Amino acid sequence: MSITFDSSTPEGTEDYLQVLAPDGTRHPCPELDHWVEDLGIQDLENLYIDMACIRRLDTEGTALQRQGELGLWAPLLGQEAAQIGSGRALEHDDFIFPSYREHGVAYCRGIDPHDLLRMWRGAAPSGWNPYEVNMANQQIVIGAQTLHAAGYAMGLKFDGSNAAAITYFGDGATSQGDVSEAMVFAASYQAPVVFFCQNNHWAISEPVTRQTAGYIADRAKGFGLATWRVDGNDVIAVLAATRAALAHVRTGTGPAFIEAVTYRMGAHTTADDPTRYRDALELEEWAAKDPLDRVAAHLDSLGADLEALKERAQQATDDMAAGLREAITTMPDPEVDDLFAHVYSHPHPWLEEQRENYANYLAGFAENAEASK
Amino acid sequence: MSITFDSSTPEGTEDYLQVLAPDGTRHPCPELDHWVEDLGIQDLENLYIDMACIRRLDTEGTALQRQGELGLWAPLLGQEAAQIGSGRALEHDDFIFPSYREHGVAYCRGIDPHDLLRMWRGAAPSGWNPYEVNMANQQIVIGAQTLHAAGYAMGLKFDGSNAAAITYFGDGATSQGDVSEAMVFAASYQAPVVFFCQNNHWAISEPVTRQTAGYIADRAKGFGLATWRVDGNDVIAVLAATRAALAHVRTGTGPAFIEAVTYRMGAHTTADDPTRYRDALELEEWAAKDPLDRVAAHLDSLGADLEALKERAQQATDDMAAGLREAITTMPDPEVDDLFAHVYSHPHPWLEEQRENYANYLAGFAENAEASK
Amino acid sequence: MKTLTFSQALNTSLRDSMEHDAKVVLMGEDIGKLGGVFRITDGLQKDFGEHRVIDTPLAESGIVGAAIGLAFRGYRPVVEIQFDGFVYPAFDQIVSQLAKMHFRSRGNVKLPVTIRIPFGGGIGSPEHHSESPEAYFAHTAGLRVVSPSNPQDAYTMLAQAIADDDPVIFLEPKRRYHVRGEVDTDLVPEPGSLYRAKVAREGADLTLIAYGPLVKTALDAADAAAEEGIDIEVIDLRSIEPVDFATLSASVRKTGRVVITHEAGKFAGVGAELAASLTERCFDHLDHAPVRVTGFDIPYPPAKLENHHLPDLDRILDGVDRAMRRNAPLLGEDG
Amino acid sequence: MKTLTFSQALNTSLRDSMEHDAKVVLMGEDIGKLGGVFRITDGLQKDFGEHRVIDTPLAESGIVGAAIGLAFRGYRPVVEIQFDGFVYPAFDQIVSQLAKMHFRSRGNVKLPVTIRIPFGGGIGSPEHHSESPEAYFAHTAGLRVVSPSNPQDAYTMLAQAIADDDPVIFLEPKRRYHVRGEVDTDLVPEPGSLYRAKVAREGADLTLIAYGPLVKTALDAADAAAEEGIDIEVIDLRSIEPVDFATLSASVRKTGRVVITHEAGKFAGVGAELAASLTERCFDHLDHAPVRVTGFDIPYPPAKLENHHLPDLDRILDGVDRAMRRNAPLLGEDG
Ligand SMILES: Cc1ncc(C[n+]2csc(CCOP(=O)(O)OP(=O)(O)O)c2C)c(N)n1
Ligand SMILES: Cc1ncc(C[n+]2csc(CCOP(=O)(O)OP(=O)(O)O)c2C)c(N)n1
Ligand SMILES: [Mg+2]
Ligand SMILES: [Mg+2]
Repeated sequence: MSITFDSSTPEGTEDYLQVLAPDGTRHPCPELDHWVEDLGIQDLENLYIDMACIRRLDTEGTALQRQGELGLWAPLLGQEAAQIGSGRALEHDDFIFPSYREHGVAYCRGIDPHDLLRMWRGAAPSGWNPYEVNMANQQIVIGAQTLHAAGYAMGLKFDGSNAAAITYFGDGATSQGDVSEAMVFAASYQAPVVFFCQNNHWAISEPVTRQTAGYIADRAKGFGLATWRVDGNDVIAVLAATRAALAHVRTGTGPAFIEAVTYRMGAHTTADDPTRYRDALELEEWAAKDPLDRVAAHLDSLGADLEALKERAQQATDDMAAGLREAITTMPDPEVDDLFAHVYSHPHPWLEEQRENYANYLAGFAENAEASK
Repeated sequence: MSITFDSSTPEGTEDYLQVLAPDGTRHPCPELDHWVEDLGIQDLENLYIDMACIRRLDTEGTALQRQGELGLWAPLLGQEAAQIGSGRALEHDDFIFPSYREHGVAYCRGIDPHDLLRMWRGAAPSGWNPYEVNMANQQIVIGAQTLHAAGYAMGLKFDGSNAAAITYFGDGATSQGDVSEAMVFAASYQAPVVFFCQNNHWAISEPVTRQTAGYIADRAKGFGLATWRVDGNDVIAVLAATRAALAHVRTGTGPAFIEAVTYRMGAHTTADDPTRYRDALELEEWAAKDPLDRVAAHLDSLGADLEALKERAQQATDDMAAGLREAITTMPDPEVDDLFAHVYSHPHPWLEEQRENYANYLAGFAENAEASK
Repeated sequence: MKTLTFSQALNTSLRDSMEHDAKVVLMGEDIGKLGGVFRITDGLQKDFGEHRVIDTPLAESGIVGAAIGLAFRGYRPVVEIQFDGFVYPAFDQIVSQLAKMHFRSRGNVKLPVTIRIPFGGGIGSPEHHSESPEAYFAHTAGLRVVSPSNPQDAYTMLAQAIADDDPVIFLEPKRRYHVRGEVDTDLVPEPGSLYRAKVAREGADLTLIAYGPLVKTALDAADAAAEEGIDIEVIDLRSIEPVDFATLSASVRKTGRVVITHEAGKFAGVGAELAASLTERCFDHLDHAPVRVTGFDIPYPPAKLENHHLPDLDRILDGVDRAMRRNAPLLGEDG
Repeated sequence: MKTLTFSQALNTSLRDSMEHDAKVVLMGEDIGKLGGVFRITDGLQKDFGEHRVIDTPLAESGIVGAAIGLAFRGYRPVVEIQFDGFVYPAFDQIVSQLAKMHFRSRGNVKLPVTIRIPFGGGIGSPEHHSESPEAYFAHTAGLRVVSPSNPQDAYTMLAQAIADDDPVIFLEPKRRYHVRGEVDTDLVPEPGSLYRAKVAREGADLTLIAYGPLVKTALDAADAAAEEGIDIEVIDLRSIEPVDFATLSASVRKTGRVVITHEAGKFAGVGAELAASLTERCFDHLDHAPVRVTGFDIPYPPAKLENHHLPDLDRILDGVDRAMRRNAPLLGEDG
């Protein structure tokens, strides 16, 4: 079943593509509508539940950090539509190169809670096995992963694969030379890669205007990429644009770029205090553009059973929270041997020596402690 | 006196601004004409002589390398209009950050032949004192100097100076992250800097299409720079565009970018063999667009005394050549102490030790040689 | 004399340098309103304005490259790299430009750029936030590299680094930012003292060399050793490049034994140079090969393992035992 | 057995690896039609196509970053960096990504990327074309670093580096590209032999350690010393990371004297590690501190001065004299 929509002129739309207004009215968007024709109420409900789940995931992550269970957490609050809309547009074979904030995209990949939290707990350098979920581990060095995506996509092209690569990064990242070089490489080889920029308006304390005077999307155009600038708080628009971009790159005629205009409602990380640098008013403004509320309002207008939906959401998010808690309480501490285990893929004689010497040192320590009892 | 021109439609102009067609006819160019209204026959003759001089400089450089007097030379043949047109647009206080190929710009700065050749001879790491001529030493690391120009221009802005910075680089350089970052910085602080890209179609053996599918100028637009794409073999167009760009950046409203579309007629350097990778036909095509010929043809059509001009040119270029030869024959070899002299600006105890020990070593050597006589 | 934390000492030093010289400008990510993620520049943008305390785009090569340009123009930029692990995108600008410009220009262009880098581990951070990159810079001719270990040095050495006409890599031991100490801001340091090592504790039996974050650990280890009757001389290196070999050699000639400690990996680290140079300079005085107690040669490990990676009091004492050729029951480092 | 130049050996090795494994791809600037500025990839694009021999945009971080992505996808990229001095823009991708990915992914992601770098001086080039950056990479955990010194090793070691599942920095002594030698392309190397040092000349009096371009110089020095009655054992290090300490220590325990030579600057160079480690491992066997004969700690000088900068036969012999505690009339290195 496809959904019909209000054909009145969109109100207050900015210079980006939007399908669902903040108040939940759906309006025509010739560039995008085609890509979400198939969406039924059920699908919208699922997107809503997805977003509710990752919002809960985020709340739990922040809480776990406060309780000392995690060393750090990077909140995604406010960016649910950007992450679910794009994450749900991907095929299983598409390969993701994320930054550190894409817990929502990881959720779309069905990544296990243990694996999600391991790195944030400080228990391991990363979580999941990238090849099991077609998603690379988190990237902390700003922009570095975009080049990996470009290279991976070159490989896809050489292989004649129909899959695509997608890489996530922020507005701040667009200043890094690596991101520009990634666009150069992707364009030069017409590699099937989607550059997905979550413009959440802030790079820690710096507003996006420090990185660029114009639109980020225009920069990508200058590099010859097919470009979409969308309302990043509109899950339907993001889903549509990502599908469109993926379809484009699969034709083999070149890479694509999406600027999802959204907002980081929380702190940069749990170590950050945003009251030092930004205005409460700005937050209020963006709270009015909440990604979940507008889907709920839209579903309401379509006559969906909101109460049932919210119950389902409650159940799903509670399950999610329970899973996370369980993961944390059962997560073993790393072994000393993990220090040395994966530095190289095959033995390295004097690193082996360091490992053995340190083991002996620890053993001597234990003996001493024993002896002095 | 200002010059009137043929107002017929330009023929065969590409997607760039042109004032003087290859056959020497001048046609209207609303974007540029204003900037060269003041140019009289005398000025055109001077530009011609400038170009002849740097062409000769280039011929001599290549010859000196062949004769073993220079270790290497990077020819500028074909790029005379781009370098003279831009170089002559600069004010004395404007500061230049060049690459390694801008002998023509150095010539505009009146740099002494000794200083021009020192580096290429392998006698010193560089030639001139940048502060005497407001031009940094050659830059070999592709693109690195563009950031220096951006930073220098930030300083100009902080100082409230009316001067500008200009930086030269090639088409290949546009792929380097540093060049993108330089545009980001310049735009972010609205720094008075002109990015002058000589698109000579080749980065050693790689055609410009390896670096970008579209126009280089469009990339700069994406970064928010005021942009001109000009016929780089048309000295009037280059002069006009550079004047326009300089005027723009002096308003303090942001940086500018010029793509001068030209061609590297010679080898990348004297160590290169371009027949391995490019077509003789391409060369012929570009030979027909020679920067000097068109000025001569234009002057001819204006009734200038071409013979006298060519005589003046001969004299000037012969003087130039004699100066270069004299410089080479009188250039002293560097001293051993130069190894250590400028590593730091003030003493560094154990480097001093290395210097002394090496001096003793050499002295011992000399003694030994003496003793064994 | 004031009692200041290490970070307050840095902040005060920046402020004083900026007041003293209008050409001093600060550049970095989040150093403005936020005052930097470690608050070292707290309040400075408010007081000096956006042109003196410059929030930059998120691009480290850009930051250092632009700082070079500003220095060309006569400024004295002090760059903050947010964390040690984020200095590598700027490596080319540092190694091929900043370090070489004075030599390239035959002394005509001075680049008095100070690059402040909060470095080292011990704060429970994820990857790239706990690196010790000093060997890369120390191996690069044209750079000077220093690291203070206490609030007074933080204050004085930063002012000296900024006033120096050469580029200086200024490594701040981030896990010591909260340490408090007496700081005399009126102290007029001797010229050249930035590059002198300090005997932080005199001793006769063994020379223990540390810098930055491990000076405190080294002093603690010396106290513990004293209880066992070993009299350790602790040297705070302060300057990694140039190393003050005169002070080091004098100590080693006296004690005949050396232990060197740093957080960075061992292989081709600064400790290798100290060990090799001191062996060259003092071979006939050495009773034992110099012993290195360092981080392992691994990428910086996750937070829950960092205490194993970082040299601590016990590992340093183990190194001391080996250097004393005691029949040490603990054998930690590879020999 | 064929007689090949060093560069032909590399070219043949690349060709054989590409034939052997379809996942091997070459990437770099000007490596296609031009065959690279040193012609190491000559003819390969013609024979294997543009998707196996990939001319890249002019951006080294991009090249290495894209190679990492290709390796993620199962490729085995062999990157050419045009000259040593142009590897620094890729430093972040090498040090923070390539070196750490296996550790970061807990062994799940292998990045079998080989980075070929023509390195070292002696060819009369301008700035940035004669650097010896090996210490930076050797100090970086997660990388392996090797350098062949002769055509046979060039052939064999390159094939082994490409076949290795870890990232390998492959340093080619560019001034030896024209050296000719016998090459057995059918030789099946022992597993692990890539990381073994080679005793290039046996001797009893002193161990002389070199790698890459200076192995030949070291052998010449040993011949010259033999005439003076000094019997030098020359060791070709071959692998800089890991170092084959077993072979080195055995030699030093035998001779009691060590001279180490490289073109790179001395301070915190690879020689420092070799000297420090060998002192640790063989202290009681040493008759003299290890002596280092290296480039000076300066930016690479202009061509007309490079012969002073580069260790040559005489400077190595001077080092030998000092290690032998002869009353050497020549005193070249700082002690
Ligand atoms: C190369 C590098 N420099 C600096 C940092 C420190 N840092 C971490 S996140 C961040 C801001 C990133 O902003 P943006 O790209 O907009 O992503 P967001 O955090 O908003 O998702 C900075 C400066 C880093 N991780 N890597
Ligand atoms: C960072 C860096 N990488 C590689 C090189 C080697 N190199 C020297 S010139 C050149 C091509 C430059 O092309 P372009 O920017 O178009 O300038 P042109 O030589 O055409 O003037 C290359 C690859 C270099 N000098 N610096
Ligand atoms: Mg952001
Ligand atoms: Mg070019």
